[in-house]
Amino acid sequence: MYKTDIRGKLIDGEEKSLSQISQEILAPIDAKTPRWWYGAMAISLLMFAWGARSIYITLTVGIGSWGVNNTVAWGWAIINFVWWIGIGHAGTAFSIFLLILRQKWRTAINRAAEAMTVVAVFCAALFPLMHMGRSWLFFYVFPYPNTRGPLWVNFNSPLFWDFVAISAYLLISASFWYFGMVPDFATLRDTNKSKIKRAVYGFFSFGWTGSSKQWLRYEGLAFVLGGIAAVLVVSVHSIVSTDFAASVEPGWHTTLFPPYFVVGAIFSGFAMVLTLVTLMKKLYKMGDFITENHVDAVARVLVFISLIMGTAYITEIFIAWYSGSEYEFYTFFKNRITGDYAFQFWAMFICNALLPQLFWSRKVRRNLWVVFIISLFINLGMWFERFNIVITSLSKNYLPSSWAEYHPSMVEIGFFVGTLGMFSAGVLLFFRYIPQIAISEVKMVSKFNKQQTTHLKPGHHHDYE
Amino acid sequence: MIMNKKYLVGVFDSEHTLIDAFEKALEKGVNIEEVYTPYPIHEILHGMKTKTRITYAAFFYGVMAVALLLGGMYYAAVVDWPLHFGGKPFNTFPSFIVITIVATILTVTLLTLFTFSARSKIYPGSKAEIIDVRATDDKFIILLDQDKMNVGKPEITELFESFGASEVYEKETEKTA
Amino acid sequence: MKTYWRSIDELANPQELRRQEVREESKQKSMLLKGDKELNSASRRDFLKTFGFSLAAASIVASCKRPVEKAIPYLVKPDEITPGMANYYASSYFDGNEYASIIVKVRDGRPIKIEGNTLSSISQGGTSARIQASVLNLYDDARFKGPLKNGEEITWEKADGEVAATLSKVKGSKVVLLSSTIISPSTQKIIQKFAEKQGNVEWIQYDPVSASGILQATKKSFGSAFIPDYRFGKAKVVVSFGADFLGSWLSTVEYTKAYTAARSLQDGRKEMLRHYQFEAGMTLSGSNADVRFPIKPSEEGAIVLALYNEIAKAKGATVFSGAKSSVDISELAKELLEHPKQSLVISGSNDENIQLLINGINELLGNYGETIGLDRPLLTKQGVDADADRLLADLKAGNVKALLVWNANPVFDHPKGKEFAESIKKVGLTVSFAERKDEISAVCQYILPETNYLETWNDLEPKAGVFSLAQPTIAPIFNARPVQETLLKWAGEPQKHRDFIQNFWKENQFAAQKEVADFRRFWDKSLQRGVYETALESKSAYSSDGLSQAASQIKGAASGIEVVLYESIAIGNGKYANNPWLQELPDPVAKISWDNFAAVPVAYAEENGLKNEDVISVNGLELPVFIQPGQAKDTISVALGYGREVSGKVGDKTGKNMYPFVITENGSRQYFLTGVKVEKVQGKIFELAISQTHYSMEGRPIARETTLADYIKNPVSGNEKEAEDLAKAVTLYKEPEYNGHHWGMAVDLNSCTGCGNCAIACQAENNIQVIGKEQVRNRRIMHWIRIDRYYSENPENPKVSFQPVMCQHCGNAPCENVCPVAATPHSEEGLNQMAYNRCVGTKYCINNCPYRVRRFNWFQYVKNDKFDFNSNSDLGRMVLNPDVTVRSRGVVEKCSMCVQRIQEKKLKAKLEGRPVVEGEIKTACAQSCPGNAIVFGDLLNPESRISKLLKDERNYHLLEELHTLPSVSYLTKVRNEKA
Amino acid sequence: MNIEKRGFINSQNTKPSGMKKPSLNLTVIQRFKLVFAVFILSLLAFSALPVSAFSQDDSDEMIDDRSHQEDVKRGERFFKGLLPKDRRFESCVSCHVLTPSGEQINWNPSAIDIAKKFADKDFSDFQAAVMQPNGKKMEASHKNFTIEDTDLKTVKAYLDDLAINGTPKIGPTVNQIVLFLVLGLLITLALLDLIFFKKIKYRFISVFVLLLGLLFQVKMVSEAAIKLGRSQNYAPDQPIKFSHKVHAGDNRIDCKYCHTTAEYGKSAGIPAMELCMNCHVLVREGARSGKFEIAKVVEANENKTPVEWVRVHNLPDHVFFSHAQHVGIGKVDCKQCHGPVQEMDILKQNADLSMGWCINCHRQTKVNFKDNAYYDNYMKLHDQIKSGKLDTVRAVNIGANDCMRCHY
Repeated sequence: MYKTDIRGKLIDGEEKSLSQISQEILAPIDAKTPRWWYGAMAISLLMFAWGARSIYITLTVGIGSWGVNNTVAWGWAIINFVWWIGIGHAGTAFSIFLLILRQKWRTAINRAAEAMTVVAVFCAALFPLMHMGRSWLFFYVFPYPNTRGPLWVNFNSPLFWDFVAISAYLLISASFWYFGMVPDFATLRDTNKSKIKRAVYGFFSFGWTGSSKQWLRYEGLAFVLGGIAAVLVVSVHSIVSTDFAASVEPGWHTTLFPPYFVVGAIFSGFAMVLTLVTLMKKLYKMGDFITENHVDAVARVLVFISLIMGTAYITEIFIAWYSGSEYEFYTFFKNRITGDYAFQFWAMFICNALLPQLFWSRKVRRNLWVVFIISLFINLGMWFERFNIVITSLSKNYLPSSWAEYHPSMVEIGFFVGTLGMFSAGVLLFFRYIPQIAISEVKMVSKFNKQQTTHLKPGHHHDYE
Repeated sequence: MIMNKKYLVGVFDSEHTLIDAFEKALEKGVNIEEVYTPYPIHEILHGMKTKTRITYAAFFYGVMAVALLLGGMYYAAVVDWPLHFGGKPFNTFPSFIVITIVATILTVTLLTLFTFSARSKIYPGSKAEIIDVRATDDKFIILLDQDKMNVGKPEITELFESFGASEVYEKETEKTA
Repeated sequence: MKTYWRSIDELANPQELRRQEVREESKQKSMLLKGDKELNSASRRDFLKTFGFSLAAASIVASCKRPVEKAIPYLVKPDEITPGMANYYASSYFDGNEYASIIVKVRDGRPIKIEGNTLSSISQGGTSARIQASVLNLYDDARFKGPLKNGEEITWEKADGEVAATLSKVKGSKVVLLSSTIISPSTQKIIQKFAEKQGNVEWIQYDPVSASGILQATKKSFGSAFIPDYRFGKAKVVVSFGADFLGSWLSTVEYTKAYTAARSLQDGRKEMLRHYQFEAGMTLSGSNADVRFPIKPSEEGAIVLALYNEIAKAKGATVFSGAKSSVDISELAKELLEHPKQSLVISGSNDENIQLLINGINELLGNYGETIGLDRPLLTKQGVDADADRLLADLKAGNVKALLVWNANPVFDHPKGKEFAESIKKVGLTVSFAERKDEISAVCQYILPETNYLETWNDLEPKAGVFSLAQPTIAPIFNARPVQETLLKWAGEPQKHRDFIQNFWKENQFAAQKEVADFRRFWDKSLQRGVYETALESKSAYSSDGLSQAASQIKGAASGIEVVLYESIAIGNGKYANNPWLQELPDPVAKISWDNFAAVPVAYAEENGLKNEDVISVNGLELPVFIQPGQAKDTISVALGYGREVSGKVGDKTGKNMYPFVITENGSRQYFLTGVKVEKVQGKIFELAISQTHYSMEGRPIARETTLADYIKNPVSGNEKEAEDLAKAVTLYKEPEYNGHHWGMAVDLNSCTGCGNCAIACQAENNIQVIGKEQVRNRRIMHWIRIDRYYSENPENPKVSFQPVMCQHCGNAPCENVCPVAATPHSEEGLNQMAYNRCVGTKYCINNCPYRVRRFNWFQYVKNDKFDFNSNSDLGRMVLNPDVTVRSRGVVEKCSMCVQRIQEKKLKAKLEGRPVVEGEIKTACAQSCPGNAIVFGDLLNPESRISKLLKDERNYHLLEELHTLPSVSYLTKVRNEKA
Repeated sequence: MNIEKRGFINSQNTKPSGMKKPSLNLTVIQRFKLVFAVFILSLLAFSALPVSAFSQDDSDEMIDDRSHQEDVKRGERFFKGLLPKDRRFESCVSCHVLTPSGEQINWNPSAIDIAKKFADKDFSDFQAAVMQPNGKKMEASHKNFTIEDTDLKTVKAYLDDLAINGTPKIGPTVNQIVLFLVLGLLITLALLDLIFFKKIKYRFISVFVLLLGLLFQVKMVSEAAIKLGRSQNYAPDQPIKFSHKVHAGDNRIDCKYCHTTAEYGKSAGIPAMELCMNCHVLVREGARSGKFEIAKVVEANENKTPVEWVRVHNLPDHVFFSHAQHVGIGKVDCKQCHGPVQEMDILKQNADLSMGWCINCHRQTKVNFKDNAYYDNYMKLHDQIKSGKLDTVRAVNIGANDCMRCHY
């Protein structure tokens, strides 16, 4: 069994009644929308508009408007796809892994993480769709009975696996997130003053009453979903990694990729969670629920994962040398560590393997600004990691005659900025309209915050999430 | 068909008082209609004696999905229209595993969700049968059907109040049967 | 090789019939001559592409219906035409420069592909890139649509009347017919007739890049001006001084055929011709040479003289004193002396003195009559440079009353082009017979366009006694007329050109032979074969007159930087600069398309801080820099033929015109310039469309090579890795088995000269789109077969390897596994298939192809004003092969091993109830390869040529260690270096 | 604690006393029923709408003369049998139709055909043609005609007008669009009701309407999408009323007599116009069509203007199909793909020509494996037959379903 004091208090500040918890968490929904929100939203929408324009150009003019070529056929689109998917890993990782590890402190963060997951996976899904030469025929990927024979799909293709995995991940993480919110919507429905809000949230609460029958099935559902989604967390990014690992490209064709990608995804996801959580803490005064201890815990996880990342990088390089394959050797030693793309490699290495080591220091972990900046750097480093994987391997592969450089075009950059805008707009909407913290779960753990655990009899002491 | 029902509603302020009252009432043989709480309380779920077989359903879905997926892929790739890809045999079983895992998870999740929705009546447009609106905020509600509660009303009121119920009131509502 | 012929009556069919033929089946696949209805369909499809699936909803709203397509039958169906089936007609190509006997593939009335005619003793079934691309010239928008007078349309009758009137007015005064070299005996007769009628006619043949030096030298050595018949096939040692005989010098296809045959090591041959090359820039010949000496062009004379002296010394002939050679040629002389009668020394110089010394060397070595024939001189270049200069003087002096220009364009390609333009404007009557826009037509009064060579009859005599017939394969598309008919009309003998040729042959060729008694049969047979040869005897005898004078005039090396002007492989002398296929063909050595550039030596670039795409000013002309390994010290090479002003939308303003740099010395034009002032233009960048940026193989076993000595010792030498890879190959799965056929290809790297013919042949056959300079620069070239070029060893004089790479049709194709939508599975016959219509464009296959042979349609290249090349006009799209789908935006494409040809021939075999015959099916690249480097066949047939090549010790598969099991294999290149 | 004091809002059914009157519920149901009925009725109404609902626009700019315009209108009325009032014979339009004939062939020349034929001819020619019929068929139908010259002149004016302006345009099929939009509206309404109005008590009805509407829309869209590339049963009107039934059925002319290249060419070949004349040099009048249609063939030959047939069997551009392979080598009967052509007056596309149709035929069709020496190469299959592993070789066994058999 756990001891809550390992992580410090779960809820800071004065002792809160249940009703206070509801009110404080739901405050942003009823509060006047702050000015900065409109500003941020406007910027996000502008970014999104640029992205929409880029997509429009891509659809009407063609992928030729990008910087990709016959040698480097995947560019920013795939880098960004993997990056977003990685970020999108945090939600499920938080909910599932921390649930399995019985970490109570996740309750304050998992809602935000899951929301971020859904938005990030949406952003991610846009890239493979739009980078298709004929994206309007994307439905060819579905193995549906058709009038062509029927002509099925290629079950060997990692892209098909990817397609299945991403759609599954999107659907599952979205429903996981949503069903987690149903009791909170019900709270909103029953406590809000606005008629419209009551109606809307009432609709979204799907008829939740909080009866014991509902809670019972809800618990069962959480148990089942949690159990299988844990597999998903590992499988999705493993499958994304097979896009690379199952190919013959030097630097891609490696069995290290699945664990490396999964860990990397959790790394970037946690970093993004940290970014968001620090923002929530500052902007929405959720400091009582998201305590320094929470930030500290995430930072500790990050420092651990960072070590794994560093090991992975070094392993890759070692294997490239040890394998004796001249192609692998060239890719790692002449096109990553040195060569045209050395900057990207070292940016990755420093941001991901070295910088997070600062988290060993408690002082750093407790300084919100430093944590925030490091989390941004990790996000950046993870982007560079994907750049390294995608571009360096493609640009110089087997036949030197076809070696070519890759430079992103404004359309590609615009597309990426567009998804950043979409992400931030999504997150802003989440801040504004959805309970940022899982109210019922916080209420449930709030009792562990109090010192009056005497009431609980040993026989009754269960874990029930 | 619409008929009116009379209920007795006990309102509690804390989980502990609720559990105590709940267990006492059960001891006394009170037939408790339903308990509404802001978060799940295991003692209650246990005490209400309702069981969920959602986990079994999920397992069944999983088995079904694995069989269907493997069968479907085998049919599509080997039986219906075998195509040569990269010198591999038609039956590329290892490739099928990947899809089977993920698609099974998806199927299980979705079907379990639908099952949950159907059984718990949690679906878009479903109407909440709210007994006391505070039950989703900070109150713990015990609901008793006056026709079926086995024990007299004053007795129960006294019992609840003795365990710290903040309020006990009667409620008459229509219920579609 | 089967022969094909067309009935003579065919030509009698009216033009309308042709149009109908074109119309009839063109709708099968291509996007040609669409009626309004079909245009609607196209717009519907574009709509679909833009809005995609949402269209379906829109279709409900718009109640969109399938477009109505029309089927228009013949009124009278010609016997030989089956809709949808191709006909092949023997014909000949000659553009005033290059000759080849060809077979024209005509599909539904449209010539769509040029193939080589194997019956020709000259081209032997080979073609060059320019000949392959010539079919597109037929469908060039820049062609004149009808006769013009001062830019206004005019009828033929009126034009004829006016010109005839003017001509009769100036009868007696000088009339000049300025033409390219004309090798048609019947046309020469016609010109003669015209001259007789007109009186004072001077006929000047003008070659932009002439062989004047050779002609003058042979005149002195043999008494008559001619170009000898160089027989590379008989030589053991070839020494070339600046003559790019594989690329642009004289009869390249013939030379390539003979050269590669003499170097082939197939079928157990163990000896090879050895090739020495002295040159400044890295030419195609130089890159294939076994020993290459980078020299300044001004050094050439002294080296030739030294070589002459060395040989003369050994032979006891007179030795001349003169400038000192900068290269030690004693070893070379020794080797030449070891191979008397089996060596061949040539020079590309236009300096009569050098050519005289070359003649002297060849005579001393006893090469005449052996490796150099005198009985069949080459007739394709007859222009003497002095004639053009005299014409200019005459024009300036106002001596010329009328000027008729036929297939000559001195305004562009003469060093004094501007002066030509100015003085031509002053002539009383100027007529241009130009087929398409050019600089000289722009200053002529009348433009009486001639027909394209594919629209007209002709007879040619490329070599003395070797005749070749050309026949029309399509009725004239525009209101054009053969010049021969025009001249006949003006000569007062109006008749059909065909009738004239037939009569001419009846009187001459037919009369001179005895085998065939009936002229009709003689004619039909000749027409069917396309070629006809008679035996001739040489009467020439060598005389060493003028040799000592020539030796005394040899100058030593000049100091300073020299500019070398050369004809590029693709553009040549610039005549067809408006051909987008040629513009986009990367230079085989520099791998640059769409521009000419200043090729500078590596050391020079380092010294002066130059990078690729920097700009230098060469005697005031700004040129982009390209650092060319192997470029001789202190030299800069720049291609001629670029910088056209009036050629059409594609050719105009691409590159810089270098013809004004040509100087005239000793009466002939010299294609190099000494003492050039070169400056870097600071801060300026000129983007070049470079399609290969990495030169080195990085030590990888890609284009494998060995030396002849090693090869004889151990045939596996250079290819040791193959056995190693095969030994290491392990697989989980069974290796794929094929049923019926397994198509494969072998490329003998020893025979590939890198000429680029295959790339254009493939482009014509497979509807490959032109994408323009910017996209080539973006590394998006569409060519299905690319020729990789690698340098090794010393960058100042590197060894060069060429390797054509197309889809390898791997048995374990990595691309197939990764396509999610099953758009590229493997066929039962070993082909790596690509179903364009299924492709959604994930581009994963491109990434997973270790050979990088897959091409993506980054844009809509057809009917897109942003890509204003041949596919943007109805006329230009006539060249499309109806059997090959025109790919849309967003799909991947790649080499299909010409599956349409495989299917066609399989169908034929099935109809005839027989197995496919070995050699029956040839891919476009293999069919016309001048080096016979590419062999296609059935790997399941143990008797096939390819199965035998596969057993050759030199055979290997590219990137074998990846165990992709390619169906394409390569044969190690063997260099005949001196041990 | 006091509920009211906490500011709880009484939502539906939450207040202990807040009970609804049953009558209200009934009205809601009734309203719903009403809406539903209206919807069903409108659906029926739209699907019953005639396809061509729009009348022809006369372009007045073409002819200024008002009396001429009146002539045209009178002529139209006459042609359509509205004039004269005491008409004893059939209206012109009853035989000479204005719109395409549809499924059944109408042997009589259509109005536009006649209009075009006489557009550049004098009235006298027209009059002669109408009033002094030539040929048995025409004599039979025109024999009792008594038409005033003035009337006939207006008819000619009308026909000339028709020749210039063409037949009335066919309007789009509105019913589908409306159906789609109505469905969209219903979905929106259902959604709004679910969230805000809550007028319908039984929520599953809204949910049901929502889902059903969406499903139906998806079905419409996907069907339309599939139809885009298909045209089974396509039977366009041809410029000449050529009946395969008459030629191939009644007169038993072999398919390959006209479609000469079917056995060795890529296309079966649309016969050259001269081929028609092999028979029609003699046969100048059809039993049902009279002389009008055959005259077109003769004219085409005389004027050297080929007939522009409407192509019935269209394969997409990216499909290669060779008749030689199927007819010449595979010996596939024409009927197998083209259907009972000998029974078709108007030729109609029999198969859907979908890829699946091709593929499935290849899976079943047996290959003439032993007799054609071409297949000698297929050693492996021969061995399998010998060893009894394979009883017959089907097209699919020799790679007929490879992509690059048809797509390249």
